[in-house]
Amino acid sequence: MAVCIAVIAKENYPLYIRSIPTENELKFHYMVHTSLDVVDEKISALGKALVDQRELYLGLLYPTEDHKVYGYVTNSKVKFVMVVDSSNTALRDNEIRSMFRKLHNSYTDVMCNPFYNPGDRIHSRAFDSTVTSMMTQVC
Amino acid sequence: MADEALFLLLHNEMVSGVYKSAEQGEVENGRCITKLENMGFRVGQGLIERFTKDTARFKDELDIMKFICKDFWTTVFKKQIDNLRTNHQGIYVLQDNKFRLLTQMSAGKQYLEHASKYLAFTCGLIRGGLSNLGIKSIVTAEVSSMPASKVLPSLFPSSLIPEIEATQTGLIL
Amino acid sequence: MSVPDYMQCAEDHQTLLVVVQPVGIVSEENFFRIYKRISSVSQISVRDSQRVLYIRYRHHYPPDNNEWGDFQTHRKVVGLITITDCLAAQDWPQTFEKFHVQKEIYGSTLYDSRLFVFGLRGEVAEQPRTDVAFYPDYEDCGTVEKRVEDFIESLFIVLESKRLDRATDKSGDKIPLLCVPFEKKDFVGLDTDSSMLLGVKRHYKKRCQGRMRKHVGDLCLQAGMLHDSLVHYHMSVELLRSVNDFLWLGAALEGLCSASVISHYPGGTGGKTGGRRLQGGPLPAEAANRHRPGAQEVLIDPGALTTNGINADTSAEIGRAKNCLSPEDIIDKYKEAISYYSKYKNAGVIELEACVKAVRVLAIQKRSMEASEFLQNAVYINLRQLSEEEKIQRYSILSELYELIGFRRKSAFFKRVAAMQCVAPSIAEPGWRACYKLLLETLPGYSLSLDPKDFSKGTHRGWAAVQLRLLHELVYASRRMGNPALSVRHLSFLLQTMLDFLSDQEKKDVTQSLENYTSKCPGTMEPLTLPDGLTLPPVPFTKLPIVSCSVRMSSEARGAGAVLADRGFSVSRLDFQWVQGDVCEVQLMVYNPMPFELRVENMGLLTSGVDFESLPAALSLPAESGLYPVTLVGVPQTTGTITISGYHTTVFGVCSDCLLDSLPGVKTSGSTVEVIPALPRLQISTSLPRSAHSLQPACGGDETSTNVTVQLYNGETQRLAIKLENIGMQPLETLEVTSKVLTTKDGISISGFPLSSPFRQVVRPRADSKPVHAPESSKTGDFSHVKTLEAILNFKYSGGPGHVEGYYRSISLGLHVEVEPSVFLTRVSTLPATSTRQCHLLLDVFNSTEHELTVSARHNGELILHASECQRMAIQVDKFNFESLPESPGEKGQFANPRQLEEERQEARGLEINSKLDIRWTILSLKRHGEASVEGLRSQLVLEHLQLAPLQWDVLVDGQPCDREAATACSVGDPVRLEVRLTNRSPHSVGPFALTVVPYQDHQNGVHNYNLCDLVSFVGSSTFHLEAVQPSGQSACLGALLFLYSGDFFLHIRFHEDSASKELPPSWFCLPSVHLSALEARA
Amino acid sequence: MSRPAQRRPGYPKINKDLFVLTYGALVAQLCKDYEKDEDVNKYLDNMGYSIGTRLVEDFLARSCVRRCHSYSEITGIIAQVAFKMYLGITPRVTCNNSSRNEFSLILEKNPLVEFVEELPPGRSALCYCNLLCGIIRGALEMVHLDADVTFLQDRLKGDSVTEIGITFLKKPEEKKYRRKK
Repeated sequence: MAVCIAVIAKENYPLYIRSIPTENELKFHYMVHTSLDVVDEKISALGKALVDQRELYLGLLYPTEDHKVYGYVTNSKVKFVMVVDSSNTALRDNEIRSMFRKLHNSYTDVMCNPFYNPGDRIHSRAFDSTVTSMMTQVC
Repeated sequence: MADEALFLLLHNEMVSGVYKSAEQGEVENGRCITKLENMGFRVGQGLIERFTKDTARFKDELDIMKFICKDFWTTVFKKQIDNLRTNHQGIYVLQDNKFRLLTQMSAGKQYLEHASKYLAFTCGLIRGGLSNLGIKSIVTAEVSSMPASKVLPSLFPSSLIPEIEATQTGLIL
Repeated sequence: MSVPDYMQCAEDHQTLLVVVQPVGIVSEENFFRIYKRISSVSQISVRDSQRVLYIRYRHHYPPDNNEWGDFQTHRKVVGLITITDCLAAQDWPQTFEKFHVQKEIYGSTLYDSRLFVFGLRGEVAEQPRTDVAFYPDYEDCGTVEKRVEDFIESLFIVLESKRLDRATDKSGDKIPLLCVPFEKKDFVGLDTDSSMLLGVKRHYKKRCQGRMRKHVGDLCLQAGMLHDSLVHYHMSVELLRSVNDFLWLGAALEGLCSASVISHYPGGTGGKTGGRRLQGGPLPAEAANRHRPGAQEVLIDPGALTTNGINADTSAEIGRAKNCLSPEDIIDKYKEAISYYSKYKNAGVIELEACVKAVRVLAIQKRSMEASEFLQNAVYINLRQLSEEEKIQRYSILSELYELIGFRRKSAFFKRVAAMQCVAPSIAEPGWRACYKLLLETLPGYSLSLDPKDFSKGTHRGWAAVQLRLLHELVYASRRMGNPALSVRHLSFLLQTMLDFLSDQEKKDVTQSLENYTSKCPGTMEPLTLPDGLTLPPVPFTKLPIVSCSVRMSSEARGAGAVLADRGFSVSRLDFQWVQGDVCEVQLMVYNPMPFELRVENMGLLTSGVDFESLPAALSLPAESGLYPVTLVGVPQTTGTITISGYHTTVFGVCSDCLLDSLPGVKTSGSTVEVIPALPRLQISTSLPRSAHSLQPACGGDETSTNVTVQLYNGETQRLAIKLENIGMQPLETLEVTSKVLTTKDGISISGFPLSSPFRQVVRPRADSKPVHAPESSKTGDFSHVKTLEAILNFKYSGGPGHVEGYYRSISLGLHVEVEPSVFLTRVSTLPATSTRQCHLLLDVFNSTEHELTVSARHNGELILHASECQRMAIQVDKFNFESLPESPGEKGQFANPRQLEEERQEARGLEINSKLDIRWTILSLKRHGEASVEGLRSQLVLEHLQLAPLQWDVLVDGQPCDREAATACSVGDPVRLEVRLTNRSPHSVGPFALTVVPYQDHQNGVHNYNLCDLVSFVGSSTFHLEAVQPSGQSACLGALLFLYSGDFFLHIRFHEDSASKELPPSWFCLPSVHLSALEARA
Repeated sequence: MSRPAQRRPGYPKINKDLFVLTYGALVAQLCKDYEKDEDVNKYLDNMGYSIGTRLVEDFLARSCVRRCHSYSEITGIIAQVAFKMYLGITPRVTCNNSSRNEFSLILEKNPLVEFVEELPPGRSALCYCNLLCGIIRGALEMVHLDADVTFLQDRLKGDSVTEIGITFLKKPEEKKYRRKK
């Protein structure tokens, strides 16, 4: 289960960021923000030379003392960043991967909403509930 | 799957509607084209987001263009682009010999000047798709005067050159 | 080994460490002057060989680091240079003593040392010594560099000898075991000779050899023999690996890496400008501050880390020493080495430094991901409790390194941590300046600019939460720095740019504290320049309040009316101008985005081009107010073209100049207005009260400045006095009055007031002329219907300088008249009167008001009419003669439009009749009175009877005209003279006529007795003859008759039926009947 | 427009998303162009009308529906055949009055609004799918059946279902006309 989930625009500003309310929100903002360095590196041409995997899922971006930060990038260069408790060993790569997929699907629906302007912050009940489900129920 | 007839009618109505409202108000043709183009753009953004959901990350621009010609076109218009050419300078020419949004227009001279109206939406569609994939581009379309053979569109992702002026490129097979 | 040197890089492995220190009291300035000169000697090429020596200078070096000298020889202090002031010869001995004490500190490792003495003169200074150099003072010491070079030469000799006897150590079995400090105790009392199992012994021996090989490798590297060192390192790796001597294996591997890096990247990895190829080595200044400890060390010159001048091109290295590692291998070996180090808690610093070195290499190889992994690892190496300064240093280095590998966000993150560290509560005197400076450096990392212009377009897209935090920290830091202006600027910026992201509570708090700050230090529009040159642009509050939609400018304050330009101005210019000396206004629509009342002070216009006296306004907008009009006023003092570029405000104690073109919500970007010379200004007032009632849109363009509304009864007269007052400074020189009547709802259109002389009109405009026309509307027949009339009086005036330039002002007065019906003549008929000159008019008068009214005609009694009552009134009137009007029907043909002609004629007659009859009505209860119209009289029939016949007949008896009831008396027996006169008023000649006089008696019983031959006899004939009469000619015929008896007689004058008479209408031949009474003559 | 000549057997389909998104983009654009919801609704209805007048040919050409004898039959065909053919859904049909000329199409799911979560703020009066009403009205008119077609309920407006009301204006016996979309 994730403690923080963020959607980052192509231009690297947050479209959506939510963390488990009990925790220090700002901390996660910093965490996600810095993780973008790694994301950039991973999707940049240089990065590709390093790891030639063209999967949307970027895997673990970096670990911190008590968290793991995972990344995912859509073909439209929108990034999803997910922070999970490193204590939470139940989460294998595959679970994370599938969570990102769910997130991506939900995001796609948001994109298809005619009344949503791409690039604006995401205000969507459907998306919220998807995120909530990932932050609460252990997958 | 939705029925084509309905979509074609809707598209035609959008075109004529935009031009009708143009008569009372902004008269310049350009504005109407832009309006259609913008609608197409927005649709393109949405579609590409859906269609690329399960594809691997694109290697490069050409990779993307191929996707547009094959998968994208097939999903949208149920047929591939008939011919893709590029000068490797960021100019690509896509050719569709049986473009769905025109096939029901009677062939012949008189539709030629109307053609641009019926291509604006699709140009937007492509531009929107590309821009969502991070490629800024200018998309223009042209129709060869030969009946039943439509060329669409010449498009210019500004990958190497920031902004390339649109040049009309029409080929007939 | 506790103090890490974060600046370490692979190249440092080849350097000799020399410590330069002062003894006694040496001023810091002097010390560093010398230190710089010394450290400029950073490389020496060894005599007769290509080998080069590199020197690392330090002015501080923790001795316990020195103890690791065997482990990595570049950590060993091999040289000491002490600098001292010694002014008097007698001080010399103990100065020299101090020098020796100083040597003791590093004594165990020193190859050689020097003492530089300054200020000493005399024979002591003369004595030539190798270990001491005397200089009279800090200026005069040209040979310092030379001395240092010699010194290094001597170091080299020692180094070289050590290398040689270690390298060629034939007493293989007797190799000492090199140790790091924390190993020592483990090997204490270990008998290396006997009593040792063979295996153990061989094992131990290998360990000794391995470590020694590694040591020799170090020496070779230092001695400039790269290839040899590689060989030695390789061998030692073999040996140590076989015996799992991990710590030293790590060292050997790292040695290998260092050597390889040096051969691969001649430019150096430390980013020290130049590197080997360039002479001169590290820039003195840089060298100095690189090694100064403490908080200042935090602020590393980023230049020290730039990777410029480095080419990672490995192709050149191909074919280089085969033992040299490939770039990839280098990283792998570093990894391996570090993994071994990490097994030993006490080797934390070694591990940390190794990580840093590896990162620098990776940075050059542009392999950021791996670099970040090394850094990640470095972050988690925890050494013993670090001092605050060390922490700061550590974080800033991490930041720099992340910067180095292009992780700008991570870099910013650590920089911010470092910044916070600078002011950690545990620190004695917090370094707020350092903190603030570091925070500023993090801005790019958080892609935050401090220029509000970058936020002007649309909604801000960024890491609001993080940026907000950063701004708050900047505000706080700058305040603690004691720079309130700065904190105000930052806080204003926060409020202006982050408004959308602030919660209501935060909005309150932020503005609260902003007001606190500004109470001491108001916010200005001045750019703030920081000591380090950074400039903070001003932050105008364009969102407090938000100005939206277009800016409307009105021509000026109420009442004065619009300005007109005479001749030659384009319409657009005509549109409107401002007038010098007048109060001019600009209206903005604003709203308050704040959840509380917003007080805006000193809000005024920003203008250019013309001296403009702005009259600032203060307003307070309710919480989240909707659009709210604000009018900014001012007075242009001179003429010309004025440009309104924006407005200024003071909100929360911050002054803002907001330019219109920088406002997203506003279309107009700075509008220009023509200011014309001063003009007089008229104020209009009327005898009637103003009415809110504005004229119907019909009046379109010219907006009326004043309106009056009157209710009138049909036929009533209302006087309206209009007072024009010049309230301006300029004299009124011309005034023109024009009037315009607007078509009313009822379609009554009035062909304008007949206004001729303006001034007369100003005094008394013919407001009364309207009711005269009003009755036309009664043709609709609906009496009760109220008609409305609207008209505009327009006064165009000018004077003063404006007049000279041909400008005018116009002011207008709107008249709104409601006409209620009063009395109507429903029926009109006539009766002949006795006199042929007169007739009786019978009028049925209808009172269509709800009031009792009295009607009177000229010399007639009044008639009282109750509400909507109808009565008949009879008026005797003298007949009219409408001379001027051509009569004969025959002529009508030649008029272009007969009907129109007829209309006119009717019109004229109506007026004449009106004035003659002068029928007036009065409503006593309302004290209202007016004329009644005589519409009814216009019917042809009535006119027939009302007008005099064109042939005027008069009969005279004895010269007396008789046209009366009363009989004319005459005496029996006397002849009575009878004269018939004809006046021809018709345009044609008439006659000749013949007429006969027939006398008769009326018996009052209907019997007329004509048989009077014996009672009356004619003198001469009874038939008269009249000549033809020219137009307006006259003629008469005379006769006489004689009454034989007394009595009453009548004369009937008959015309002969002849052509002359026939062709004329009979009504032309009405003669008065003649009544005579003959009386007996008295004797 | 849709001349039977051009109809290839196996009537061509296009991607549903293309249709749905295009319609969405259209409505969004209209909301930009017109401030009043009524205007947008009217525009959509008119647009639908002229689509309907053409679509009906296509429909008659393709669906070999036989002549209908009652309004309920017609409504049934609209629901089962037409909606299925063009939108791939079959609404439930209910009759609302005794004179059997008022019917309702009840759409449990509606592809048009697949991605529309809610009406944008200040657009509460917007009939997002008003095009459908126009289409039905237009089509009916082409077969000489005047009808009022309006939304009675709308999920987007918080109703539980989406309901299109059809009221035929002529008496049943008068109309002798046959099938229609």
